[in-house]
Amino acid sequence: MDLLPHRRADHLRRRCGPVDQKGVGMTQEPILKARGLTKRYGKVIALNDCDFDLYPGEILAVIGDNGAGKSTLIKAISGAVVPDEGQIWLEGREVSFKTPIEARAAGIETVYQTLAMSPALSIADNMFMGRELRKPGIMGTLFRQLDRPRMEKFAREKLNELGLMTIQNINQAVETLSGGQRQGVAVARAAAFGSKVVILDEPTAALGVKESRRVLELIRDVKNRGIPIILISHNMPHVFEIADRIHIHRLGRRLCVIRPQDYTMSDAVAFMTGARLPEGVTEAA
Amino acid sequence: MDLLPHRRADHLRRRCGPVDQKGVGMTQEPILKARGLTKRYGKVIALNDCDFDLYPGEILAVIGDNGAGKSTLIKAISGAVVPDEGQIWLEGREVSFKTPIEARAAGIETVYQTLAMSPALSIADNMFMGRELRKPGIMGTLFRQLDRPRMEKFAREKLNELGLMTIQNINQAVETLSGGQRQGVAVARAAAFGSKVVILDEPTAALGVKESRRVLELIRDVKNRGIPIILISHNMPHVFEIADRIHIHRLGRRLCVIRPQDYTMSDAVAFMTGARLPEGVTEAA
Amino acid sequence: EGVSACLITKTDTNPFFVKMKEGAEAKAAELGVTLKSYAGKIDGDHESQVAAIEACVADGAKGILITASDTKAIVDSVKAARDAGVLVIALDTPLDPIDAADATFATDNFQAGLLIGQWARATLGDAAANAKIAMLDLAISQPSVDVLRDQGFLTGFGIDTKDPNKWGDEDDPRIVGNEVTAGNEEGGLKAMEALLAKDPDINVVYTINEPSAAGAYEALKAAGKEGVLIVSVDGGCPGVKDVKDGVIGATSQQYPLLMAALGVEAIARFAADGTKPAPTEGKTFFDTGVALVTDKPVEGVESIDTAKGMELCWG
Amino acid sequence: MSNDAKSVSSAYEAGLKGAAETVAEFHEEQGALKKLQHWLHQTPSAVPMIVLVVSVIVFGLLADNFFKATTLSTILQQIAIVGILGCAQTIVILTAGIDLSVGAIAVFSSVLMGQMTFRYGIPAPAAIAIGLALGSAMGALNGFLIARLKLPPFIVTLGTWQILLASNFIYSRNETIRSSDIAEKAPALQFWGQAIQPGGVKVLYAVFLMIALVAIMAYVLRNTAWGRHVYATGDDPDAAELAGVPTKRVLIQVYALAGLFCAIAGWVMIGRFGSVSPTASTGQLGNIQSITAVVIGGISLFGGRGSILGMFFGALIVGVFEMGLRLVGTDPQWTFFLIGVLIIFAVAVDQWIRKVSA
Amino acid sequence: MSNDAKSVSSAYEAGLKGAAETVAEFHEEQGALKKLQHWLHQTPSAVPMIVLVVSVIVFGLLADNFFKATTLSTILQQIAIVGILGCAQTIVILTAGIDLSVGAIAVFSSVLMGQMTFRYGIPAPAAIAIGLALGSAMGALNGFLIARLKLPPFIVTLGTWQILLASNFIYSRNETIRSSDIAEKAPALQFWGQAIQPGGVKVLYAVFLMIALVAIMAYVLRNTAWGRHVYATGDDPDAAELAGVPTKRVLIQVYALAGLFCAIAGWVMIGRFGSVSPTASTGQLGNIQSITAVVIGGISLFGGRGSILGMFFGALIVGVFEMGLRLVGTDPQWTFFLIGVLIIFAVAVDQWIRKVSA
Ligand SMILES: Nc1ncnc2c1ncn2[C@@H]1O[C@H](COP(=O)(O)OP(=O)(O)OP(=O)(O)O)[C@@H](O)[C@H]1O
Ligand SMILES: Nc1ncnc2c1ncn2[C@@H]1O[C@H](COP(=O)(O)OP(=O)(O)OP(=O)(O)O)[C@@H](O)[C@H]1O
Ligand SMILES: [Mg+2]
Ligand SMILES: [Mg+2]
Repeated sequence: MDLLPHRRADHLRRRCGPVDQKGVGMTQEPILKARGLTKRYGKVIALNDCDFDLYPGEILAVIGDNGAGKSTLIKAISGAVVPDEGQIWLEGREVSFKTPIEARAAGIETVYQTLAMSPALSIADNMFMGRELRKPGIMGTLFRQLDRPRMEKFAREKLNELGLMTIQNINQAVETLSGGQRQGVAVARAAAFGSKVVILDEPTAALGVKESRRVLELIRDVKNRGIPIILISHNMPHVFEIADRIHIHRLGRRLCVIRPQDYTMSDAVAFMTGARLPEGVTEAA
Repeated sequence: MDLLPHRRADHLRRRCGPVDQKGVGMTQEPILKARGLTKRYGKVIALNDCDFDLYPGEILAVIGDNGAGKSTLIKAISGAVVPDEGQIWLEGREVSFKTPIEARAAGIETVYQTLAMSPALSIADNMFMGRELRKPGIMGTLFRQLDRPRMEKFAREKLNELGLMTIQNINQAVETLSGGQRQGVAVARAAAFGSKVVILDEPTAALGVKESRRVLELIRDVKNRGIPIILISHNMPHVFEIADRIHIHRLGRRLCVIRPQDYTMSDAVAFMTGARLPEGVTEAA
Repeated sequence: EGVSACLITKTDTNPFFVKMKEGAEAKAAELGVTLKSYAGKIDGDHESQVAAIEACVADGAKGILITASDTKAIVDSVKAARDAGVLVIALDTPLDPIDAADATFATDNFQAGLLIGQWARATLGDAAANAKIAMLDLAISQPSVDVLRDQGFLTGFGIDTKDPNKWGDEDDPRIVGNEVTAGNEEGGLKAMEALLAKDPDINVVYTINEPSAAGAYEALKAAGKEGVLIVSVDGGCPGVKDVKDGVIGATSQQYPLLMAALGVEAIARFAADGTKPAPTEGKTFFDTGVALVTDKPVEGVESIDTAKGMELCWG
Repeated sequence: MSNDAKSVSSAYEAGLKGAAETVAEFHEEQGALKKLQHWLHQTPSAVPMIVLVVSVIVFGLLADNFFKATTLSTILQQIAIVGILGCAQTIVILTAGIDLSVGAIAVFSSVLMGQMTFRYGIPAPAAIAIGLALGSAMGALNGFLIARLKLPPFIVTLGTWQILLASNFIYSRNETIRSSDIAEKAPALQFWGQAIQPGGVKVLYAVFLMIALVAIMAYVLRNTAWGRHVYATGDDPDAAELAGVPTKRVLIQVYALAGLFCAIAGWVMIGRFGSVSPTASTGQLGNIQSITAVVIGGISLFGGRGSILGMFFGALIVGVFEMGLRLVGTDPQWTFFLIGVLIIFAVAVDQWIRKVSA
Repeated sequence: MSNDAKSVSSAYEAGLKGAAETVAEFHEEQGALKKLQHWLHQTPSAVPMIVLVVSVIVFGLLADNFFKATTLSTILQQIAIVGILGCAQTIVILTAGIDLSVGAIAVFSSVLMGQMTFRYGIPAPAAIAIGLALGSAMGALNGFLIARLKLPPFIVTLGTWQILLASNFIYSRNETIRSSDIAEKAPALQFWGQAIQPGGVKVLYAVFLMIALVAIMAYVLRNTAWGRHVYATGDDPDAAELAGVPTKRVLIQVYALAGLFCAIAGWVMIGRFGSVSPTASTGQLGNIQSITAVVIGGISLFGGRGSILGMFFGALIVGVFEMGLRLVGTDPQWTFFLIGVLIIFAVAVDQWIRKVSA
């Protein structure tokens, strides 16, 4: 296996090869597109010349072994990590996010694997972190006072919509919530604010059966609002149930993209673990 | 629902009620038994008059909603938390562990949900934390020198047995490992040292398909060595595949114990989420 | 209703001020005056002194005895106290301007330095022209006592002090270097070691006080240079003993107990009939005097021997 | 084949139908004690407030002159500078940092203001503006080293403390500028030393300034987005960064603002002491004093928890103790001793309350 | 019905057959630079060692008298006490704590040893033993408050620092015991002030003691279970506790041992300074000096990372700088300034090397 980055002409890149010809390649332009992303952590090459496409309105699942580089990929897309090489286009325009704030401003909302919450702050504070609402009038413009009632109302609505939890007090600190409740808040935040793309990194990893089901329903809701979703998960049944397309990630790059209708879970597992190669893809470059 | 602790005569306790009569109650004496465990965190009652039984040689799965108190239960059993009330018997003798060290000395080995590793220390250091081997002879007795070669050899063997990872350097810091690799080290540690009971709290939560399968195989290996295992998991297929009995935990106490042969996954989910009550159990006391 | 008074010293760890406090307490007990003592936390700490003055005023004290850490900076607070009808007497260190206090019972620190400088030059004789001098000062913040003693010594030794408000700006090649000691044995020792490394031929050591002189002596002894001339200021009993033992060549003796006792008496008198103490004839302050203590007197510099010094010493 | 997947899930998720919608709920044990504990837990500045009230009462009983208006106003003016430095220290500690250089910045700024006027003849208001700007710049330097070079705050400010203190001594040439000269040529420097005298009790402008700064910062920290960002940065910087807080910018702003507060404290020092003195002990002790106030005020050194009001009470407690012990007539060393005991005691009480009311 | 479960899993796990057994492997980019970086990363004390060597060379070139045996032995004896206090500070900081009271314990212990002999007439060896025991007890008190009452180390030791220093002044009545008296009546107190003189260069016993303590602690921390427990406690105390480390006991032992080291430093102070002085500057500055050595030595203030050898090099770097700057002839104020710059610079270099070699 040669993992050193080799630059190839674009038309030679294995953008899903024959697998793609089975209809996965969409005729529309991708809303989010990345080419040649590379990220090294010291000796480790977490992303190795990786490509990525997300089409409007779809649920794209990303699957792969532990350490394959899935989280690094979505961090690169969402500005949490700046890739060493490679380009990203959002709606056809090239973007390069230096921070998560820039990506968010562009409409990309992310639930990170680590949730990214401030434990001592309240649920409402956390939901509006970095995009706080200010009071109207002079109190807001001059004294920059936060509009707490409005933020709390919004947060309560969103959490109720999610129906994931019965939180009595929207002002309680996040650290007093159970792991599942926290995950719910993080998902609600992303779903509420994502205008172009919502990214979820293993949103159900620590969740129980009931709570997981709720999150899947929420993902469908977001999709129905026309917003495309990137979902990282190790749960094959969930992935095959909900995804429109599945991006299989292996050794820091996209191995191929499949449609759940065309392959069995068993095939997908075989591809992602390297037990079998998808047709037309040769692992050694 | 009345959750305030009501003390009832033992023969009235719902120790699985009629469900139990279907043959789950074992004729042997439990190797680990707990009665009336209660643990409060401020206002939250994480364990509410909870009972528990583990029989020799079995794999006992514990399932329940997020926040049901599963982790608290196994922490109480393994000395990581001292219950406010209740008793625990190990092999018929009453024990009360004040620290995890005491439980370990008694042969109970635990993989906590948080893994409990020191990131900056090496794999070998972590595996032997708290039970280091000393050099033979005067270097060990007087100068208390660690026997690094022996510890490293043992660690390497155990990790190879697990086959979960190809770690090149047993002295590398745990923080340089991927999440999956870390979980592997934690499981290997427990499996290697557990002499009476091995407890695993969601050992596959963050693991991929391949890595999860390896952990399940390891659990079977441990069982084949005659050591009983407590497995907490949200993954129903895994639980139903591997468990001998399933302890269903709800609202801080044991709702009932079932055998996977007798019920469907769907039944188990219904019980643990409160959608349905097992026969003979009434939720209101 | 008894008379109450305050004593505010620069620090309460330096033996000089500890003894001053003891002298004041003894006198106060004798006269039936209630005495409360305050101090700065470190050398040069005038803010704690301001706070202490305010506390004394709030407490209704009749008089305040103060050894000011910063003679200029304290002036406003002293004025506020005097405006509130409190008698303020500067001890040891005159305020700047000197009439900021009602009276001053002080030694002249510059004079103290001058005496040991003159003595050192006379003792060395012709060798003074190429002496190697180590200057062991107090602190890098250079509080006034530090500057006065240092510059007094240099003046007495015949060295151009450049800016008299600052030590360390001199360029005379005879000065090996300045080091700070914090006025204790540890500092004296370390500073001396460092200067010896710079120039092992040092033959004159000026020290800010006797504890630092004792530290410097340890370093010299360790280097086998017991004959080096050490001069110091203070005149505490351990210091005079060191002069007697030949550790220190000469020291300028001051009289903290006397100052304190006089101060307490003045406050008692002021409380009784409102009279304020008068300065020494021809001076702007009541000079409690300074005497050079040495067993090796030299021509042209007045001195007392250690036997006399032991009689007059404090602590 | 996704039907296959659906059937897999539904194999057991069918059991979800009719599942309870609620999570575990708990009955609150009510009772006066529980309610008190809850309130104490919710109000981080309550503990120092109680300690303050108790110590005021105790000293009132022990010392005759304690309960006089002048004594109380004296206490306020004695803590004015520590209180302002405490504002600086509070915002820094809320970001899980620490600033050992606060006192040095204050003294150096006051020297700069004074020397600008007297050495270079710059008009006092301009000199003050320059001093405030330079103080902010010193703070910003700390912030730059901490946020950009990712150096630990303890070390950075330990270094800048020494650097600024030494610069202060070198630049000032040890010269104290006299009060009478300032009053004559540049009275603006002494602005905060003026007082109002309602009913004969002097209250310095400096006291009002301190209270105003505490009030403004309490508002800013609670009611503006920036304040929330300060808390979030201290709470978990990685999470805050991912959640959209520009943590580096916040850190630099916090240290620069702390520098500005220190420079304001420097200006207040001129008013309070009349003169400009490079040897002012605030340069050496200001850091420990302000940290003590912050800590007694119940603000966590690990960042993200506590309120600036607590710091204000903390400073007052120290002020009350020092004045009270002076009036009682204890030896200064005993005062140090008791302040040491107080520090540990205050934190132990705080910890205990957090534990029982958790 | 577990067959149903098995079929669910096997529905996709069949795909595992023939899966690669290896995880991603990476080719190491080899090359001299990469190897150097790797070594630097693996060896936490390497960076301070390099800084030390460079500064020795620079000062050797700048100052004539620097490369003399006596100068170098003087540097060693000047850092003897800081080095011993640094051993105490190192183990505390490795547990993610901090000890501000080290200097106070040292000075108070030395005063106790002296007063036991001179005030109560206890024979010197017994007085020393009592002093060492009391020093350990002071440390254990810190440990108790930190481990049992769970108070933050910074606050606890801030409090005990003040308490012990005040006790020291009160108890000693500010009396210094003179060197000649000690030499006459209790020479054992001055034991560490003796020296060997190979080739005319004096090397104090105190220097050997410091080196021995560093060596012993380096061995203990690396090669015993207790040492590993100290690292684990500082790294992640919750994880260490769950993994079977008695973290509370370790903490109390660490602080008590630190107290013992401080008391040893107090004994060494008597030998080195000749006299017993309650005003010794170590009481005020010992904490900052030892923390500086630890930090320049590359030990993380967040605990769990670094080696005691680094602290030793850190102390040496400061010693070399102070001596070197003096020999070059800088003013004490400038020396103070440059040490501040050095602290920041050393940590910045450390951070930079860690970053590029990560
Ligand atoms: N901050 C970091 N520093 C060093 N190495 C890192 C860092 N983050 C990730 N890595 C390494 O990069 C590789 C890819 O990590 P990544 O988190 O992207 O994997 P993943 O596919 O999300 O795995 P998982 O399914 O376990 O979440 C791993 O080898 C990991 O150890
Ligand atoms: N240290 C703690 N302090 C306060 N509350 C706690 C603490 N640990 C657990 N709890 C609370 O106790 C309850 C039970 O928690 P526990 O971790 O045992 O649940 P669990 O069944 O393991 O859930 P999960 O499946 O999410 O791991 C939860 O409400 C949790 O918030
Ligand atoms: Mg990931
Ligand atoms: Mg759990």
